[in-house]
Amino acid sequence: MNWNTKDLQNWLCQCADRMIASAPELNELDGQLGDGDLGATLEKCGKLMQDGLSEETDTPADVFKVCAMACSRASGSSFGTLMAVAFMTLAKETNGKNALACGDVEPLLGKVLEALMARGKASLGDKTMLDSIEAIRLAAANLTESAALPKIAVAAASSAQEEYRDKPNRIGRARMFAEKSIGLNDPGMVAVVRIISSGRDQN
Amino acid sequence: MNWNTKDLQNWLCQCADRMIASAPELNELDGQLGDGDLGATLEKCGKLMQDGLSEETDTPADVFKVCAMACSRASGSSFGTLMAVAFMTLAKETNGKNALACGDVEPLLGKVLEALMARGKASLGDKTMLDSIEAIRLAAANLTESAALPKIAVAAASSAQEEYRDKPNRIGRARMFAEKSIGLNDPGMVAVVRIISSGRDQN
Amino acid sequence: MKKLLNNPDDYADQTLDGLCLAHPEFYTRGGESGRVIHRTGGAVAGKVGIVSGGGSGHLPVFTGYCGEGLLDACSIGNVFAGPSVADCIDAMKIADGGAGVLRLYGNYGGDCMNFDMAGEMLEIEGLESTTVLVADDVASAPPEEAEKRRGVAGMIYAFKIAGAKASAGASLAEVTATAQKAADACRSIGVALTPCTVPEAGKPTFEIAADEIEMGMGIHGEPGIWRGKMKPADEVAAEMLDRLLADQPLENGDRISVLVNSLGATPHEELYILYRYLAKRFDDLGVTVVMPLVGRYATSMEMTGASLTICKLDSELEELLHAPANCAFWRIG
Amino acid sequence: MKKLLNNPDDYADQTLDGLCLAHPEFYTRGGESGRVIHRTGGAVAGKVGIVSGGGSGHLPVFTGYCGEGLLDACSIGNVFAGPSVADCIDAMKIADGGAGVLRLYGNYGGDCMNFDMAGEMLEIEGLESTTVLVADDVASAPPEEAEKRRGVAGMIYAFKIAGAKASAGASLAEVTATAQKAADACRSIGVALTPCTVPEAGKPTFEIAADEIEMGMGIHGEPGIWRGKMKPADEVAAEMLDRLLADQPLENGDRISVLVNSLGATPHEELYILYRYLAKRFDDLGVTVVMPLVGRYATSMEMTGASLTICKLDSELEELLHAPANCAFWRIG
Ligand SMILES: Nc1ncnc2c1ncn2[C@@H]1O[C@H](COP(=O)(O)OP(=O)(O)O)[C@@H](O)[C@H]1O
Ligand SMILES: Nc1ncnc2c1ncn2[C@@H]1O[C@H](COP(=O)(O)OP(=O)(O)O)[C@@H](O)[C@H]1O
Ligand SMILES: [Mg+2]
Ligand SMILES: [Mg+2]
Ligand SMILES: [Mg+2]
Ligand SMILES: [Mg+2]
Repeated sequence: MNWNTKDLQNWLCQCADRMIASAPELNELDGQLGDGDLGATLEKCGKLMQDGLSEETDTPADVFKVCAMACSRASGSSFGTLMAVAFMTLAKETNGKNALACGDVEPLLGKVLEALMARGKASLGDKTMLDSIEAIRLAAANLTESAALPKIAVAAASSAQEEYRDKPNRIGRARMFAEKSIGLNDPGMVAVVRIISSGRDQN
Repeated sequence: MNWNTKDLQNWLCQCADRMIASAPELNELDGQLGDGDLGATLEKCGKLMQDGLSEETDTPADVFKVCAMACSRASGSSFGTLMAVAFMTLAKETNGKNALACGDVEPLLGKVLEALMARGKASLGDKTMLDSIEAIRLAAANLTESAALPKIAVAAASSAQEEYRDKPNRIGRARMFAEKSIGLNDPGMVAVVRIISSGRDQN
Repeated sequence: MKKLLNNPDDYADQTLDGLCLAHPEFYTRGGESGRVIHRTGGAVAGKVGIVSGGGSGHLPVFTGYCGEGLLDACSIGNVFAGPSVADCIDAMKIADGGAGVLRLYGNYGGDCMNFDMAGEMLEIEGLESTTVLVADDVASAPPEEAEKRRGVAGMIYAFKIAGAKASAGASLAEVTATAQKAADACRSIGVALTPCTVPEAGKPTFEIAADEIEMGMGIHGEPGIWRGKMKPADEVAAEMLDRLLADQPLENGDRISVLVNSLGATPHEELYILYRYLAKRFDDLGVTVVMPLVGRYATSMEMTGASLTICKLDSELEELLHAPANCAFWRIG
Repeated sequence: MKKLLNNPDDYADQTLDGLCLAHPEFYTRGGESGRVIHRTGGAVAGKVGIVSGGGSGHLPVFTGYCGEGLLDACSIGNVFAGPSVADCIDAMKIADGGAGVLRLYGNYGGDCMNFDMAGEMLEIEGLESTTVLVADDVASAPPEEAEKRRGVAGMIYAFKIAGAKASAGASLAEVTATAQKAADACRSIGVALTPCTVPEAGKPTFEIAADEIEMGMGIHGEPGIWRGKMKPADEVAAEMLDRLLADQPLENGDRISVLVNSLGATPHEELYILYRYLAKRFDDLGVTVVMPLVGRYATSMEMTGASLTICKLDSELEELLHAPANCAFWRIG
């Protein structure tokens, strides 16, 4: 089974809802090591995405472009920009397609990671949202059933978050408190889990 | 008996010593209501007076002029300037005399008070050093024996200080805290007592 | 005491040293005690000299305003303490270009005594001089006793306008009259949030609770009109403006200059937040604001708070306000 | 939180409103979000545009330096938070006079991402642009990792010099090369005494004991080199200077400019006390100081502390530093 434009639009609308809903928790988390604005950033991104997604769109690339534009207007905080970069990459890479297939997920996430690393200058292992995406990419490598993706992705992102909890942050604001960050979840990694988790996925 | 130039010079040197010696106490006192610089001001005046008085001088007017110049260089605080004004007035009023007599004291202090009031815009009763000088002036009205002056003056200044303690300050920095000043000695009035008191006078 | 200083007793002198080292083209130390700062180059022959002075700790006031089209010399005391009579004498001598000297300074008892005495002593030597006191702080006395008011940030308008008048070649009487008109045109009020520390004292000048402010407090911590809970900036600005307007009403068509001044620590950001509100109010009143000044023009070291000054202009004052002036802290034209 | 503000969320916007109301001859708000401040009058046709940007709370940085011979536009985030990609795009479009745009800003991860992304997005539309990062804070990384250093007060030299080069009609490549040379010529270090409060957060960015200072702390409270007891100003200045000299040695005959900058609350008096010491040291080294700057050029609201920047000059940089420039906070020529 494939994801068509409408499927993506619906899914991203749900993600936007969850971005808004998890704002207080993520502000709090980011406040422990960073500047406490991750939730506010996601809330703004979520609202602007909803605005953008309320218009008709033709192709998956258009859907991603709308989200990229929304996130680029959201705020100057890293996570918003990284989301904009990710969506922009997806828009470029899906140009010309009418739907995405299971086999597209892993290579697309690879391209997204490349773009995020080029833009943000972080590496895998730095304890950032990159490590969550990498975990999802690996888990999605043998994906054959599109309906299975959410569950697989949440499981992968959650275990990455667990795995990195006791490591130090090596980039971003939290790097300044590298020692203090040991034992604390990276806010961006938690954000990834929240954004992709529906109540159902988490069961 | 009279006071000649030498007598005045010696007496003012002793005053200068006492100005320096009482500095800590007067800083403390001034600090309770004012800016805590009365002692420092007197110390500076005292030192500059000693410098000036170490040179030979011919007449009482010259002695007073030296002291006026010393005090005008001391600092910007009120008491130093008021002393400069007082000495300048004495210099003007004693011009041409070779010695001062008992009968000169009361009218000279009257002139000094006039000048201080013109310059400082305070009135008698405002709880300032003016009230101490006025008390001395009154006590010196019937002076016939020059050796008696110190004792009379200290007694007069001390009782003025007592009398005003429970009144509010009506001028200068302490005016800002008029209510708080009730029950506290005016630092300038205490200064007058200290400057003119030798150990002997106080008995 | 969290200050970048050496021996507290050297605070004023080391400040003046640094000022003159950093800006030798503007400032030079002079006077027997070194407590006079004057325009580099000294008195301008034939020009009325203008001297000011007071305590240290108020930069750019006073010394910072020595310069072309501004002041000629200042006598400077320790922090919040006046200059000595001798320093005032030296400042006047240095500022004297042969056309007389105006003493233009804030209305504080001690400073008045010292400047007056200096004036009288120089009179004997034949130096003609006059006095204009700046008494702009409406919080320090009611209108009936306006002559008792303290001088605060409004003095910078008086400096600017008197300086321009003197530069234009006016006589001592004319400069004095115009300086008096400028001083009379100014009304100010301050609000303090946190105190500052006089270095020699080592502890804060006053205490104020963490959630309180004091409306009308003086620049040395003199008691104000009320002390109470912190309020939104717009309410603070409204009260300040209303109090100034009550003292000096403005009407449609009036022209004013406005100074939103930080007492030290309050950042430019907050001054602009205040100005934003005030600009709207002036607009509603039909009053035109000329050359608004927003920044640190008269401070109390690291005190937190702000003052508002309105200078009501007539055509002479407005023209003189725009005349060229130049010092390290203020440049016009 | 002792600040003169209204709703903390409106802090940045109300500041920008006040800035533009007070100085309409210099500053105008623009961009879809209103978070771009540009020179009134817009892009200068045929001139290379220069944009900068970053968080609010650093006035005069960044917006205050829009003006003739300086920057053309800035994109501005909330306090200590970067501008959005969209604001960066808008700033670049507004600054574009047809000769390309230089992005000149401090080296902070988020800002780099956003400006780079904006640049790439506009490249597609045919707008040519380049980047120069200011990374002058020696406390933030060792010399081997100099490219990781944060940008602090040194950026104002880069603004001034790049602005002068662009005004002189240089090409984008030339302006970029000169801006890079200026950025490379700067070394800075800061010392913090007390924190500041981000309005939206409502509590101080960091805590520091009453008798302690932190050498090398960043302008947002980033950890420094050491934290310890307060020291005399001359010792603090000596350490700051020595650390800068260790990174960029100076020798007899060198020409430099020096910026002694207040982080906000530290008053001019203390800056001059520091400068007094530094001037002597430069004199002893045989180094000539050109146009020393002492004041508030790059702040963190009401943070107490100071930074020292040395900009080592060659003849080109020195000439450009002296070229005319004009904004509400800085005027040369
Ligand atoms: N350079 C980077 N590359 C990848 N991820 C990053 C980077 N910087 C920050 N992140 C992620 O973003 C999260 C913080 O997001 P946000 O609060 O928006 O950033 P900021 O520090 O700019 O306020 C971090 O927890 C981390 O997962
Ligand atoms: N205007 C005045 N007239 C007369 N005496 C005054 C006046 N002002 C102050 N004094 C006296 O001087 C004393 C304070 O002296 P000092 O500390 O030198 O003054 P300041 O308040 O300028 O620091 C007061 O206690 C008072 O006795
Ligand atoms: Mg954050
Ligand atoms: Mg952020
Ligand atoms: Mg006193
Ligand atoms: Mg005093």
